[in-house]
Order: sequence, then C-alpha cells, then structure tokens
Amino acid sequence: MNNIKLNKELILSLYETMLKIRLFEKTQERVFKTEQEGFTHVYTGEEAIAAGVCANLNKDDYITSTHRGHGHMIAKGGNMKKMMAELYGRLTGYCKGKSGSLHIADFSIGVLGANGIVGAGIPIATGAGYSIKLRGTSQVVACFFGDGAVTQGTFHEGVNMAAAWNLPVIYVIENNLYMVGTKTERVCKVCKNYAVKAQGYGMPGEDIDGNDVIEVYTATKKAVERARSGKGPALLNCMTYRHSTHFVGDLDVRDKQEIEYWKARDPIKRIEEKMLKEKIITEDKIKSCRDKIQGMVDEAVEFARKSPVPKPEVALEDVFVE
Amino acid sequence: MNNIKLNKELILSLYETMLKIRLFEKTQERVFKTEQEGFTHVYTGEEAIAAGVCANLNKDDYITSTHRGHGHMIAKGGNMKKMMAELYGRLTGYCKGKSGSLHIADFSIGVLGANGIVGAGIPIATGAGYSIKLRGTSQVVACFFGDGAVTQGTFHEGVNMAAAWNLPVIYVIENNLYMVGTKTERVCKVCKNYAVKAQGYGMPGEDIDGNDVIEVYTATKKAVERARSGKGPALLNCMTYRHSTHFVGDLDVRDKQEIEYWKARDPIKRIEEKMLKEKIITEDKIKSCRDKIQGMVDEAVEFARKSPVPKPEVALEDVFVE
Amino acid sequence: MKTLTYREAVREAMREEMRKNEYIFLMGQDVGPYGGEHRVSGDLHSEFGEWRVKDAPISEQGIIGCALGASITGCRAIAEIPFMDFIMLPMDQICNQIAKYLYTFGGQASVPLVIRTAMGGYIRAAEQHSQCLEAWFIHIPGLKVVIPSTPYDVKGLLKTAIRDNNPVIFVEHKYLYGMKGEIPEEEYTIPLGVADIKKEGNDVSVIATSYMVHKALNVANKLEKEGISVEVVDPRTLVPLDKETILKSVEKTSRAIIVHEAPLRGGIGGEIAAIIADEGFEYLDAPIKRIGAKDAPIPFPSVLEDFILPSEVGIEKTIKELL
Amino acid sequence: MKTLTYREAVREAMREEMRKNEYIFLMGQDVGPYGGEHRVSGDLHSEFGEWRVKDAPISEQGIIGCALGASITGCRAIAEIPFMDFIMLPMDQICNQIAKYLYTFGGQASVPLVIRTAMGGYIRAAEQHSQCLEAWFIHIPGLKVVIPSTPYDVKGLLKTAIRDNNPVIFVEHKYLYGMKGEIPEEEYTIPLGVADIKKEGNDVSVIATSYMVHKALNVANKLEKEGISVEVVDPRTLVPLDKETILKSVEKTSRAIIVHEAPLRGGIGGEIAAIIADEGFEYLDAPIKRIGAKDAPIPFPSVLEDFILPSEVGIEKTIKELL
Ligand SMILES: Cc1ncc(C[n+]2csc(CCOP(=O)(O)OP(=O)(O)O)c2C)c(N)n1
Ligand SMILES: Cc1ncc(C[n+]2csc(CCOP(=O)(O)OP(=O)(O)O)c2C)c(N)n1
Ligand SMILES: [Mg+2]
Ligand SMILES: [Mg+2]
Repeated sequence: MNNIKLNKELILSLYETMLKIRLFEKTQERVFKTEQEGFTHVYTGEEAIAAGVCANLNKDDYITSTHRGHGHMIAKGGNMKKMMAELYGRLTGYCKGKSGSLHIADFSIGVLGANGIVGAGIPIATGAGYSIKLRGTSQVVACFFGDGAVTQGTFHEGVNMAAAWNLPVIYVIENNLYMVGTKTERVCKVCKNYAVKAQGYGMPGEDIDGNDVIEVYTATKKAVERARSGKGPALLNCMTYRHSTHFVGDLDVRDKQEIEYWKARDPIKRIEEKMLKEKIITEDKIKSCRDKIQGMVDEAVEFARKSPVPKPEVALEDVFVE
Repeated sequence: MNNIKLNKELILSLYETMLKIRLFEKTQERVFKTEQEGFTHVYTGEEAIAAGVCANLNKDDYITSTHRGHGHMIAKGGNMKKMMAELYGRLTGYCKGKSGSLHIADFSIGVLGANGIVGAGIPIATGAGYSIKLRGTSQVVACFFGDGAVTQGTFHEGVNMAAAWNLPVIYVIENNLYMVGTKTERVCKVCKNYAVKAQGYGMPGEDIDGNDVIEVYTATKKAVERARSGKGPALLNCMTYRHSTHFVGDLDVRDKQEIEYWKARDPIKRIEEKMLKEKIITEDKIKSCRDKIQGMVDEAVEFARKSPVPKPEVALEDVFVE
Repeated sequence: MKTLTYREAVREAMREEMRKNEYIFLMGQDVGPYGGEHRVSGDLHSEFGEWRVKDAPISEQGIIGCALGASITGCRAIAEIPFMDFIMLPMDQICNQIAKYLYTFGGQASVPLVIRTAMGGYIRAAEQHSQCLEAWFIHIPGLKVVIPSTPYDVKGLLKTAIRDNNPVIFVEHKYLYGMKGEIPEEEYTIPLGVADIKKEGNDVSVIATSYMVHKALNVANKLEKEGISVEVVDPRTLVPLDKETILKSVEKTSRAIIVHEAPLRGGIGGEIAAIIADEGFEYLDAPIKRIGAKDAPIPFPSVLEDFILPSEVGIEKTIKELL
Repeated sequence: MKTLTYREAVREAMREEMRKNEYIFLMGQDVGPYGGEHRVSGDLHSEFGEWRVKDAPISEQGIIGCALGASITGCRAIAEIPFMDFIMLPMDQICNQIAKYLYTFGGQASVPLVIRTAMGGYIRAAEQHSQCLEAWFIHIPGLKVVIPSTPYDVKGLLKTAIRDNNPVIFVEHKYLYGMKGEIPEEEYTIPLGVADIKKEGNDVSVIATSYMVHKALNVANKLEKEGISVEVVDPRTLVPLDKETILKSVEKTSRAIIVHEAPLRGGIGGEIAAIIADEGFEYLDAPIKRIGAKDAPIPFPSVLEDFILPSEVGIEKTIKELL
C-alpha cells in the first residue's frame, strides 16, 4: 500500500468505522436523555481521528481513551452491545453496568480504559509502552487525549518519559479547540500548532487535519511503523471540532459561525464526497451502509434495554481480586 | 549601559556577589558536618546564575528558590547572619530556626521561599506574576529551578499559564546535568538545549553559558525588560555544574574527567581572569575582597553559634496566623 | 429574608467580598464567561472582568500554585476545583506548600486563600466524580476545613473563609447546589469553629456533615413521630472543630452516631468517634456508631450508587439498634 | 538465621521476587546505578539491568502512571517514592486510577503493583521530608496498605505484597532502614491482614505502627520492671486490618492506647479507636487514648522535631495516666 493512494477496501473500511461511531453517537444522544442516568460526552465530528488511527493497530495493540471515548472503542473493534449496555448501566455492559459512559474498557482488544480525569491516561499509555519494551513484543500504544489535556502536567511527564526511552507510543491530540466551555487559546498560547511541542521532547510531531481520515491514517501509519521498529514515540496533533456540546445537555457557548465553518468540514461528508467523486462508492451503497449500521446500533440499544439491571450487591464486587 | 560591555562597577559587584556565595557555601560545607543537623545542598560552581540574574532585580521584585537556595538568597540581598543562624537551627534565623537549609525565605526582599519539593516553586512564581498583573505594578519574578525540575508536571503547568497570560516571570534553569545521582540525559532526551521547549509555550527561550556571569546578566536583562514592559515571560537555560556532591556528605557518582572539565570553567575563576586581564581588578584587590567577605561569613557563623536555640514550644507557633 | 439556592449563596458571598477588596480573584476551569462547571460563578466574570474571574487551563497544580503565589504577594485567591476528586492532582501544592508556608518560613507570610471544591455523590457521576475527601485535609496541620450544609451556612462561612488570613479548604456539595434556603437581607458572617445544632433531641446525638445533615434531619423528623428524640449536630467546620458542642450533646444523650458520606474507613467519623471515646467516655451508654459509604468506589447507576452511599433507611436502622 | 538491616531486608525481598519473575521491575528516581535515595535498591541495577531497575525523571505522576500502565499489560511494577511527602504528587494516579481500575472496568484488569515509599521523621529533614501519610490511603477503597516495623516483617510482607494481584501501598520508615534484625535463611512470606503481638501483656493494649512499635516496646520493657504489663500490638497491615487481634487484646486488658507518628488529628488512631469504641465498647474500662504528632508541621532541629513527634516519655505518661 503506498503512502497517498489508499486502496478502495481500506477507504471503505475507514468510512464504515466512522459511520459506526457517528450513528452510535447520534443514537446515544437521543436515548441518553430519556433512558440513561449520569453524564455522556459524544464524539460526533471527530470520527476521522479514532478511525484513522485505529486502522493502523492490531488487536493486541493498546489504546488509552478519554471521557469522550465511545469512538475509540468502536474504532478499536469494541462490541456495540456491551457498550450500549454499559451506558444503560446494565449487567451485560463492559463494566457490569457500574461505570457508564465515562469509563468503558475492553482489555481483550487492548482498550485500556476511558478516563474521567483529564490527562490521566497519558502516563498510563507510557507505562503500556514500557511494558512492551520490557516484554519485548512488537506492540504499540495509541494514546488519545484532547487539546485541553495537553495543559496537564501528566502530558509533560508521560510524553517526556516515552521520548527519553524510545517507547512505542503514539500520542494523539484530538484538538477540538475547546475544553468544556473555554476556548483553549484563552489558556494556552501555542494550541493550534501543538506539534512544535514535540521538538521540546525530542520526538517527531505533526499538525494534521483531523477531519481528513486519510491524512490521519497516513500520518499514523508512519508513526506506528517508526514505533514498531523501536524508534520511539510521536505526537500527532489532529485539528477537529465537536458537533455536540461538551456533554449531552450542556449549554453551547461557541460561536455560530465557527460551528457552521466546521460542520461544513464534517469528516464523514468529506469522505463520502471523495468516495463518490472517485467512484469508490455510490449513493445507494452509502444509504445501504448507513441502514445496515443503524440496524446494528438499534440492536445494541435493544440489547441494552432488555439486559438486567445489576443487583445492588454488584456494587461490592471487584474492589479486590483474589 | 550597553549590551555587551558592562561597566566596571557592575562587574565588580557581580563578582562580589559570586564571591559571597562561594565563601558562604565553602564555609557551610565545613561547619555543617560538625555543627548542624539535617541536610544541606550547596551552590558552589553555579554562582554566576544567581548573581547574574538577581543583579537585574529590584528589592521589591520576587524570586522563588530551590533546595539549593543559599545562592539565590545572597544574590537577592539576604542577610548572611540570619541565613547562617537558620542553618544552625537558631531562633535568630530567618525561620526562627525551624526549617534549616532547605527552607530559607526573606519576604522583605522578595524571596518567596526555597522549596524541598522539586518543581513546586514554579507555579508559585507564576502566581506571583499573576499578582503583579492584578495589582498593576511593574515588578517581575525570577523563578529558579534545576534541570531535573523541568521533568515535573509543575514546570509545564506553571510555564504554560505565564506564557498564555503574558505574566512577568523569568524562568531560570540551573542546568547542572544531574538530578541527585542520575544524569538528566538518562531520563530526558532534550536536556542540554532546553530553550527549544520555550517555543512550545510560545515564549522566548535562550540556552546560555551559566558559568559566564556576564552572559547570564545580559540575557536576564533582556528578559526582565521584556517582562516589565508587559510582553510576558522567558525561559533561560543556564548550563552549569555543581562542584559539590548533591548534598553535603553524599557520594559522587560523576565522572572525574567531567568534574575536571567543569572545574576548569569555574565561574569565579573566569570572572577573576577576565577582570585581571581587563585591569578591572588587581590580585591584591582580589585577596582583600576575599578576606573581607570571608570575614562577613565568619561573623555570620559566630552570630549563629551564639544565637539561642529555640524553646521546644516554638515548634507550635505559626501553624495559623490570627 | 430572601430565598436563595446554595449555589446562589456561594456566588453572593464571593460577590460581596470581591466588591469590597479589589485584590480578591477567583480562578478555575470555566469560571469565566461559561459560568462555572456547576454554574456557581455565574455572572461574576461580567461584573469583575478577566483578571478577577480567571479561566484556567486544565492544570490543577498550576491553579493552586498560582493561587498560592498570588496570595503571598498581596492578593487573596479563591481557587475552584469543581469536583473534589480532582483535588488529588494539586495535593502537593495544598498540603506541602500552602499548609506549611506560614510555618516553614517562621511566620513571615500568611496565605489568605480559599480553595472551593464540591464533593459528593447521588448524582450518578461514577467513580471519579463523586468522592468526598475532607478527611485528608484535617490530617494536615495548617489547613482549615469548612463543610457547610445549607444556603445560610454556606454564605456566612464562605465570607468568613475569604476574610481569614489562613488557607481554607471549603467543601461544598454538588447535590446541595440546587437546595433553597432562607438568607437574611443584611450582611452576616458565621465564625469558623462553631457547630450548629440543627435539631435538638434527647435520645441520641447524630453528628452529621454536609448533605448527610439533611438525611439525618429527615430521619429525625420521622422518628420524632415515633417518639424517638434525635439531636442532629452539624459541626460545619472540621478544623477548627467545635468539640465542646459535640461532647455536650453526647453528655445529654449518652449515645453518638457519626454520619458522613465518605467511605467509612479512614473518614472523619473515626476522628470524631475517637474524641468522644476519649473525652466523652464517661457519658456513653452504648457503643459509638459510624455510618459512611461502603467499602467500594462509587458506581454510577442509581441502583448501585444508592447501595454504596449512606441512606436514610440505614441511618434510621442504626439509631433504632442503638436505643 | 542471619542478621540483616531493614534496608537489606527490603532489597532481599525484591531480589528474590525479581529473580523468579522477569516481568517484575523497579522504577524510581535514582534507583539505578546510584543505588537509591536511601540506598535500598543498592546493587539491583547491576544484577537486573537497565529495564528492570529503571531510573526515572522527577515525574512522580509519570512514574506511578507508568507503573500502572505496565502492570495492566503483563508486568508487575514496584515503584519507589523515596519520601512519602512526595506521594502527594501522584495522588491522582494512585487513588483515582490505580485504586479504581479493577472496579471501574468491572473486574477486567487487576493491578499487581507495589508502591514502596518511606515515611517518617526523627531524621531532622524538616517539613517536606518527614511526613507519615498512611491514613490517606486507608480511606480509598481498592488499596492495600502495609506498614512493617522490623526487618523480619518488612521482608516477609514485601514478598507477599509483590505477589499480590492488587495494588499495595508499602510504607517503610526512613529511621528504621539501619535497624538490624534476625531473618531466616530459608524463604518465607507473611500474609497481609495478620497483626503481630510484639509483646504480651495484661494491663493495657498499646497498638502501635512502624517505628512507634519500637518506642512502645522500649516503654513496655521499662514498665515491666515497675510491674506494669503492657501488650504491644503491631497491626502490620492497615488494609486489610486484623481487628480481631486488636479487639482480643483489648478484651484482655480493657484499656487501649493507639500510637502513630503521623499527626493525631485525622490519623489512623481515629479509625482504630472508632473500631474499638464500637465493637469493643463493652471491654473498655477507661477512655481510649491516642498518641500522635502534635498539631504542627515537622520542624528540623532536634529540639523542635522531638517536641512535635511522639516520644517514649509521652507514651509512658499516657500509660500511667490510664491505669
Ligand atoms: C483533572 C480534571 N480536571 C478537570 C476535569 C473536568 N473536565 C472534563 S472534560 C474537560 C475538558 C477536556 O478538554 P479536552 O481535553 O480538550 O477534551 P474534549 O472535551 O475537548 O474532548 C474538563 C475540564 C476533569 N475531568 N479532570
Ligand atoms: C517532588 C520531588 N521529587 C524528588 C525529590 C528528591 N530530590 C531532591 S533534589 C533532587 C534532584 C533535583 O535535580 P535538579 O532539579 O536538577 O536540581 P539540582 O539538585 O541539580 O540543583 C531530587 C530528585 C524531591 N525533593 N521532590
Ligand atoms: Mg478539546
Ligand atoms: Mg540538576
């Protein structure tokens, strides 16, 4: 596979992943309001990043995820039923229904966990990289986090260690310009061209269009190959924008024009247009693809709804293991 | 005063400050072993940094200091008697003898405190900068810390905030290549040219010869002028080397040749040679200067020795203020 | 009298104090135009502007360190950590720096700052957004710890905390933000170190904090109809602790139950129980009981969260077992 | 039997376990060629090499996060935080991440790691290098907490901790590192959750931890000559806590004193006192007493430090007052 021209199957599969995330999240936004408890952060608008990054990963590669983590799970091959059941707080969910939207993980496919503490996953990803080095495998780690997380000390500490020791970790910034209701540029002078920070740690960094799945894919590919061959980590700063409010139900303080600007750059619309133009797909196929995936999502919702609520005593399980 | 050629008085005063530090520390190394309790870290070899930086500061400017903080105090105009009394744990010391070598401060001259936690002073300095902005004065802050402290999350967080908000803080790295017994390059890929990190925060940074007091002075002058005029912080990476072990009595794991290399670049020897060459000073004057300062140090030791030990109940004072 | 929510009472306390002293500032994530994670700061940014109501990066160590640096150089900081769970990040700044600054430097500089944070569960926010950690802070000499349970208390205590020349950990409760209460029109403050007997009673003393005060009151009101007279004591501040009021109550009732939301083990219930078991030993007619969260992190769905956290049913049961 | 120092016993435990399992590694500042801040790791770097004995940057959050990430992906980390005061920096990684990982993800991944840290004063190291913070960790469900007082205990307990599939906060004591004790030649382990009666006695139970065990023993031995029979109970692990042994001792003596080095307020003494005041209430003939550090940070010179920290004189006085 060459660097710029990806083959048709790959593009289709990237597209399908993005669509899965989109339809899962659109459905989640809807069902959350009436059927779930707690809080939920959705990933709509940022799908190209999870899809483009994870397409480069093997099943036994690791990722660490964030509060906005559903997309990462799906892109890494997570089971939508178990995900949705978790969001509903059901026993069949990934975490027995204990932890909900903020805390999904699937260790069987290398998803080492979403995290409610901004930036906390970064040194954990570094540790997974350390473990790969110590165990001598050729796995890699992709570590997802937001532009806000870059202002955490954990970013600095975790990335520095990986760079110092050439650990196989790809640090992926999902740079959506905001941290909750505050524009990141208000608290961070360098925040759109984060790649420059990589130099300060002695590792490669790239600023990329995070709404272009092919750009994300190819940049990650380079970084993953480098990491697998023992050359160390890289930083990918993926510019993007969330379509939703920070969490479902939050107020939106963002500029209308800014929202319009970015919605016009919707990563899914963009790949659909490209595929249509390059005759990789037809309008019909798009529709059937959407229908098929929506069917999967609906099934997941049904599964969740029908699943049992945990008994109260489940709350005392898993404090310690034997 | 032009940029490169400093006037004679200034050079002499920089020299005198360095000498004060050197002789204080050499004496401290000696008396510590038999007359004091606790631990002490001395500043020998790094005098050009404190002297060059603080010569640019007014009395009401602030500094934050480190575990290796005696030099900062002296350069900012600290009282040697009160310092020495503190090191001896005497009631006449800066902190009533409570805190010793690791924790000297003099708020009356803007020394906001040495710190036993590596890197912890960095956000505190940022906060002093914030206070200057809020109160609308033209003060500045100089924040001292080691090359090891750069690997702390507090460095990242504190510097980012100052850069984002154009706070008047000069971050001064005393880059002596080591963090206790570990060479910093073992845990940090970029560690000799730390200035590159400044770009990642959107502020100026400079790598300088920290054993050349005139270079330190002029680089700081630029940064201080910039900060006073509201243009924001700067990072100065001053390369240096400590003559002593990490703390007095510690083992030395450093390479003999490396030690020799750096001792040949002793900042005090260098300025003496320069002054002699440029006829700013004579050998006689050097000797009399040394004698005078050693006399001051000896007086400080005498003062400390004669000062009263605090009563046990002093240990319960200052937990809260009225 | 007027009616305010707990949230509004906090905001009003800040507004009144900030109007009086131009060197007081509030810093925290999203406290600015957005109005605060829990909408506590509200319109303060529009009244006081950018430098007095400052949006911070996601740098908890930076925020607290900055608050410290400003507070030793002529300002008074109020720092907001919107979920007490996040306070784990700046523990060094709080407990190694702020708590010890005055002491370490021999009294040279006081640290007049308030760290406002919101603890507590019952909001389905899961393991990392529900914790109560007040017990950690009472263990560190040099910090005052305030934990108000009503709009009236929160306003009066916050004003006192802001004026205090010492660092104060000010622990609000997320579930209480929406609770309404009566507040005097005129200005008032409440001193630190004075407990409040929220309900008088003779049969048993229930010492409860924060949201648990309301649960205890509900139970007390219910049991009153059954002829059981419960005294509910709200310490309001943990450091300083008004142990006289607690001991006097136990002297009267001869029975003590301590209720807090934090996990039982290592919670403030141990401290209070130990004080009673020492200084009030002779008053006791029965074992001292503690109620706190069960030994697990806090799961998110109501069925599980309500099982872990203290409940009115549980408080009632313990009272009845003790009598 | 052989004689080892506490320091050597720690090192031997690590060495033996590391020889058995190549995925165990030690990470911390200066643990490598330098041999450790307290010279505990010693020659381990030369035996096990760069990746198994890893010098870390001054990044406590990074170190602990790294230990976590490695321990959920097939390794077992031992992380060293040489002064317990510094553990304030990685509190989030320890208490929000490590403690909750197994639980939050519904049992998917256990976290087999040990955080070794050294607490304690009496070494003239001042406010930020002398603290004891074990009480914080017992408050967080999901962590085990071990606090050994002798070379024999520290070796046996550390081996168990390393083999445990749960996260363990392993609290050594700086003052004890040089203390010598007898260690069997053959391999042994000590289970977590089993207290040790360091000295039997009938008149009063002194429950003491870490270095305080030795102070209590000195006092007990002295008082024995005066005809006072003191039982010294060392819980050895705080989570799990062997409350049966403690309660049984109090049942026998009817009097309890808890001694720890950490500040009294909010310390583990409260927890233990509260357990006794509840479950052992009927055994008690006297108030429960606690001894801990006075309410101040820890100053450096001996005259001040010794005044703040618990002393044998103080323990003796309290025992005599209680009898
Ligand atoms: C340590 C910590 N501080 C604050 C928060 C509250 N919080 C949750 S999400 C968020 C913003 C995160 O911004 P970013 O990393 O850019 O991710 P995004 O939400 O934009 O995807 C904040 C401040 C938190 N969860 N953890
Ligand atoms: C948070 C923290 N971690 C570890 C230590 C132990 N320690 C004391 S000094 C030091 C090395 C500091 O290195 P650097 O910042 O380069 O300063 P230098 O001693 O070289 O002047 C370390 C690790 C500490 N005091 N604080
Ligand atoms: Mg963002
Ligand atoms: Mg150094």
